[in-house]
Amino acid sequence: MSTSTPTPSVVPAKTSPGWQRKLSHLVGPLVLLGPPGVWLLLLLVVPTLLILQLSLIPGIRPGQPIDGFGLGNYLNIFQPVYLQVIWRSVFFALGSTVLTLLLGFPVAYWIALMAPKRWRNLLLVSFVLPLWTSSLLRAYAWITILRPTGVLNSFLSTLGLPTLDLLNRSGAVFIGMSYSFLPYMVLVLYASLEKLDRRLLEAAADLGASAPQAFWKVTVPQTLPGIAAGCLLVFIASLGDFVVPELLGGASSMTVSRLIYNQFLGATRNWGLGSSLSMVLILAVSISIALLIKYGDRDPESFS
Amino acid sequence: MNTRRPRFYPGRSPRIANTRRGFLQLSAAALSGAVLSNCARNLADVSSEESTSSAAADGGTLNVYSWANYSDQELLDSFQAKTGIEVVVDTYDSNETMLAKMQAGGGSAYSIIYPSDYMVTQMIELDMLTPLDKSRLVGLENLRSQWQDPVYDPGSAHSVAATWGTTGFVYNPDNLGTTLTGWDYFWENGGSLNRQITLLNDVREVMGGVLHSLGYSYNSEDPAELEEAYNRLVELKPAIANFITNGWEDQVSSGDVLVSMAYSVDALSLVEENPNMEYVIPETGSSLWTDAMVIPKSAPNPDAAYEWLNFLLVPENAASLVGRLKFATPNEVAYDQLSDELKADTKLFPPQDLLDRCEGIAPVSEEATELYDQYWTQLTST
Amino acid sequence: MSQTAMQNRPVIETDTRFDVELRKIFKVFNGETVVRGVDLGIWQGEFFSILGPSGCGKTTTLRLIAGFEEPSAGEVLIRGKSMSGVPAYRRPVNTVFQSYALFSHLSVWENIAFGLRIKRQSKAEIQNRVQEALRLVKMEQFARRYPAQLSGGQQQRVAVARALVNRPTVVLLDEPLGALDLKLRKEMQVELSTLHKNLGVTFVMVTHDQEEALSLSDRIAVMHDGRLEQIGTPNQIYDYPQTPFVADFIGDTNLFKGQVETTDYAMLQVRTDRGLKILVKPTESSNGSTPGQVVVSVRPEKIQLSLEKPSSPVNCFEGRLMHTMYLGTHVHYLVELLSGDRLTVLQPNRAKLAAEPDSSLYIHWAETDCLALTA
Amino acid sequence: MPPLPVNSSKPTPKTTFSIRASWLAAISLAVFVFMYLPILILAFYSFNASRFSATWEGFSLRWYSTLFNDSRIFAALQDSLAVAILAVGVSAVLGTLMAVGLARYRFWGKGLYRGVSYLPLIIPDIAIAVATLVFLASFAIPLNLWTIVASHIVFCLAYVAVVVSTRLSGLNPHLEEAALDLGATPTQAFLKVLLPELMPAIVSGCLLAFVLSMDDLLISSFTAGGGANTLPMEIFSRVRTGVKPDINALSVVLILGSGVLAFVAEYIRYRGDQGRSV
Repeated sequence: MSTSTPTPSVVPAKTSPGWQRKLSHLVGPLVLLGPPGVWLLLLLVVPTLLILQLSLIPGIRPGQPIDGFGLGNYLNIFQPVYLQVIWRSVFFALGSTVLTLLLGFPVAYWIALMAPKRWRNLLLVSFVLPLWTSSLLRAYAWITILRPTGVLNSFLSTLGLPTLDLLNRSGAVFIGMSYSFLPYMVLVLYASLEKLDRRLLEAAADLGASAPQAFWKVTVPQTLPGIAAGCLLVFIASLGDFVVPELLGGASSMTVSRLIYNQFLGATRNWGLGSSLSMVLILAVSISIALLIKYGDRDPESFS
Repeated sequence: MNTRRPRFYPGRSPRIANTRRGFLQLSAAALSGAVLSNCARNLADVSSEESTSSAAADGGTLNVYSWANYSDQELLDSFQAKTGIEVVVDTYDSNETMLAKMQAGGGSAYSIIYPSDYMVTQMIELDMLTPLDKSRLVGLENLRSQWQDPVYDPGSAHSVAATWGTTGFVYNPDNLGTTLTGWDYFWENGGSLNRQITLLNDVREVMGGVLHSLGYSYNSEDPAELEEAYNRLVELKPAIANFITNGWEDQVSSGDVLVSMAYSVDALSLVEENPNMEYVIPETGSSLWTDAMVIPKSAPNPDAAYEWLNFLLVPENAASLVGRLKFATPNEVAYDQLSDELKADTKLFPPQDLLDRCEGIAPVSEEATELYDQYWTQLTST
Repeated sequence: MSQTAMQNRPVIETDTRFDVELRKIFKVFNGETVVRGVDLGIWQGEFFSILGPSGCGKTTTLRLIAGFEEPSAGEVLIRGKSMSGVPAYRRPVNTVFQSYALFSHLSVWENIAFGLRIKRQSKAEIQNRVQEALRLVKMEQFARRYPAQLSGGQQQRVAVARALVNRPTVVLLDEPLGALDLKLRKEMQVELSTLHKNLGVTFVMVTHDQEEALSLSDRIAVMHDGRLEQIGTPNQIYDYPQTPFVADFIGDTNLFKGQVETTDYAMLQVRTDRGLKILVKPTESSNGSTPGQVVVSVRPEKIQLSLEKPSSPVNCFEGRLMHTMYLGTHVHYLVELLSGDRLTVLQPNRAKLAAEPDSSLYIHWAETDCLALTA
Repeated sequence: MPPLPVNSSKPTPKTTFSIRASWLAAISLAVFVFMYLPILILAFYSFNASRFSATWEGFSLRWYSTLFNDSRIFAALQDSLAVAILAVGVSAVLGTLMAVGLARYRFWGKGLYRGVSYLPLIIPDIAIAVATLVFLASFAIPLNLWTIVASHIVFCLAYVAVVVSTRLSGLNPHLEEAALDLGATPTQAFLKVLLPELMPAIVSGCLLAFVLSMDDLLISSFTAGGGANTLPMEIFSRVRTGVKPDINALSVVLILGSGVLAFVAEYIRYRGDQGRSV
């Protein structure tokens, strides 16, 4: 750079009056956050408030008079039939969570810590790849496999083994849900295991821990936040899942989301009950997420 | 791939009649102010609101909302050839879904809908249907008299009957190993039918069928009779794979299930495709239903809708549908034009003595409806 | 940058030798005052450093000059022009960020050309100037690389080139070498210094590294707690700190709190809180010439050690050797005086002191080798 | 589950390690098979001549020709693509604005705003679908393709914003200042620096949102009307109403399509990660 260059010209702007500056401070947030905010307000917040309101009108159906406000819909949920449905949904969700954890942990462990390093990304991507395909078609694939005259039974009978009757019962729901949500579990566990400091395991071994001891006393506590996050993710996803129980569950596998669906697009059209069930679902999920955020970032030591 | 859910008689009328005023007053008095009263008003009164806001009002297209196999490409092509109107068909799989969609504002594009009998009544009471201008209809007199003045729509003021049928069972005699005659078989062989049958996803059809098999009315309101029927169904529950109105075709064809409860239209289509299958109307009788064509108040193109109605009232057009889609036509002139083979098809046109044993589904009291719903929820949710 | 070219711009009521002038600048963030009344002028062509511990407000001061923040009170002038209301992108200054803030989606060449392109310079002009800037920072062969493909030192050069290529009136450097390892830092210090000398443009650097500030700067402003403690040449700052904070912060020092007992224009006598009597010869810049609370500062390297009692009793105290640490060229001693004060003493390695740990010894220093600072 | 084998002074025999490793690898392989088996079976049966049977009755492209002659499927695909492209397009803009806004400004109620923006990620679809239906019904908004788009924007927006936020938090906070410093106006700084820097995240967020939008059944079902019918809705009604094997063929086509998309997305993410370190 030469030493005889002209200096850049400076054009000092006139000082804007205070209110104008204040206004200009508002412009940025409004431009950036206004449109998405309005969208979320209109199509998320207001609708949620509306179903909250509907849920407070006992037994409201479209085209019916309002019987006044009350908690009738929520009390209705405590009928044994609905409690059973809720319990079944929770049961499906819990079972699927446990299954995905059992299946997902070895895979995540293997990919994160044992597989050749340059293959890791590829392995992870290819494991998650089925997530990108239509969830309906994946559930449908399980119908093809599990139906009484399906692939599994053809295979079993070719081998001379007794056939299995799996479709249209809880087992099929567990299989379908675990299949659907396993990639999520593996992704979350992988992220957690990848961060695991191997030197801790060396330290544990150095201090005399056997391999299983090191696993239970170091690996698991260290990755506990990840395990918790993965489990919660799968639990929430399977709690709200509609497709798998609908397609694989059969006559005796009514879940909350199917029940809600029936209240709006099915025969009973009890919008009040449907709304209260939705509110319960939203609250349950929001609370568990809030709990995870509150306690999830804790030091792993505090879990052990 | 057929879907339908029919009834013969207006249903649930007491619950629907007193809608709008009460809704508005109460909601206005309630805390919610504008939004909820708006909500309430619209939930009760969507139909008249949306006619102004509908899209696709150009004369060139007719949007039809119907059961899945109520039209085929041949029909649409010949309609377009004759009238120049392009038809777009969307399908629903239950009357309730259709009603929910219409009430939620999702039906504003449709000028023709195919509700079942009781749903016609319900939609009339909800003030959703255009009264038909009879002077614009040609050939209404060709319908059998019972459909010129049906119970569900006196004087055919709002609807034109399109097809009728029965409810029964589809099965493969080879797979079942015997001939099915009625409901009783299921209880006699319940133990061996582990999730081997599918029933319709319809409370009145299933409960009614069982009631009928017990010798009661399809439309019983007697709590004791209802409980008996419910208990029979609970007993049968292990044998039930699923409650589905559609989708049983593959399962019963492949042998995944042994018997499926079905509407005659769907069942006969399958039987035609797969001659091993058989459709049976329980010998004690079943339900008789009608699906009708209506023009919703929100119809963006009522002129084209009248063209459609008139086109299907032409006996030749109605008759050709009988062969292709297994429509039992309510059109007497069209029936007369059918081949003898079709006329003699006792599955499609059951003999009069069997029809006499059948019964249309009639409305029941509000208390009974509650009871039906309660039993149904318990049955499907456990 | 030419000193004459600047003269033809209208200038208001200021010392025309100032490139940057801060007038009673205050900055309040969320009720917390980060900069308190900073008042300084930076001369044209000067290498000026703002030095202080983290959180002292030095970076905020720099950002006020750059225009990323507006002062809550006071005024920033550049070349005599008020910068109030002038946004960052209209100020004739360019910044080298601590973390470089290179645009990772642009190549080195494009990063450097960014400012010129924004100003819609001609293609040929851009080509020439970017090339020149690349040559200046010895990065010609890396022009096509992307920032992620460069080492930290190389990124630093690109950041400097990106600022210089626009020929700003003032180059602002925010901890420019903070992210580099020691060896690289030394190298880059030399290069920065050379660049500055060759270009003659005003550099304002913020750093917490006193050695860096002392070795590079023409003048240094020491900040503490949002306030300017002292402005001066490195020599002034080191040898004649004006406040106890500066004395303590710059280099190592031993501090004694005390009272001025007697004073005449030639000598101060201070009695420390622990009872030592220290004689201090006031200097021109020292402000401890009035009675009251003072802090006496003695640099470790100015203190002599001896096993024998020295001849002069001035500032001579008996103590005990606590600890010895060899630093190669120097030896570091920790001595506890009888008064209880602990002092650090730094001696060249050649004067071997044959003292055992815990043995008693004497320390002393000349009255001209210490300062009395108003507490 | 065995822990990581470590180099300790204890005699941890090499053999144990390899046995453990292979044991884990075997489980992983089995789970991989579990993941791909259903997809492979769909693909396999898409070439099967048989209509109902699970047994192989000869190779046939019949179902593919059925599929490609099925105008309903293509109309549904068209609707789905229209919805996804529109929703993702709008969400790309709104989601990016939101992420940048949330990162840049502090204001009263920001926590609430952020919380609401995360809601679509966690609330079950059925609840969103129901709420949207009730909302649209309450205001007598006629359902059509646009209502599907509007409701899809809600969750697409959230996904784009989350992905962009992650990238933003990894960016050098001074990039925009650097651009301003070099003479760019705030708008120029946004367009020429921040946006390009965020582009990998925007693209991968959009891909994610696109796939989710293409896969959504419930929200579309509740907000569709006026002749709008998305691919999942069509598939769902076909799966429920008895599937002809052309659905298998459709699965294969869709899986191949989304597989390509997935690899593009991963590649972009990978590239983004590579360029991030500054």
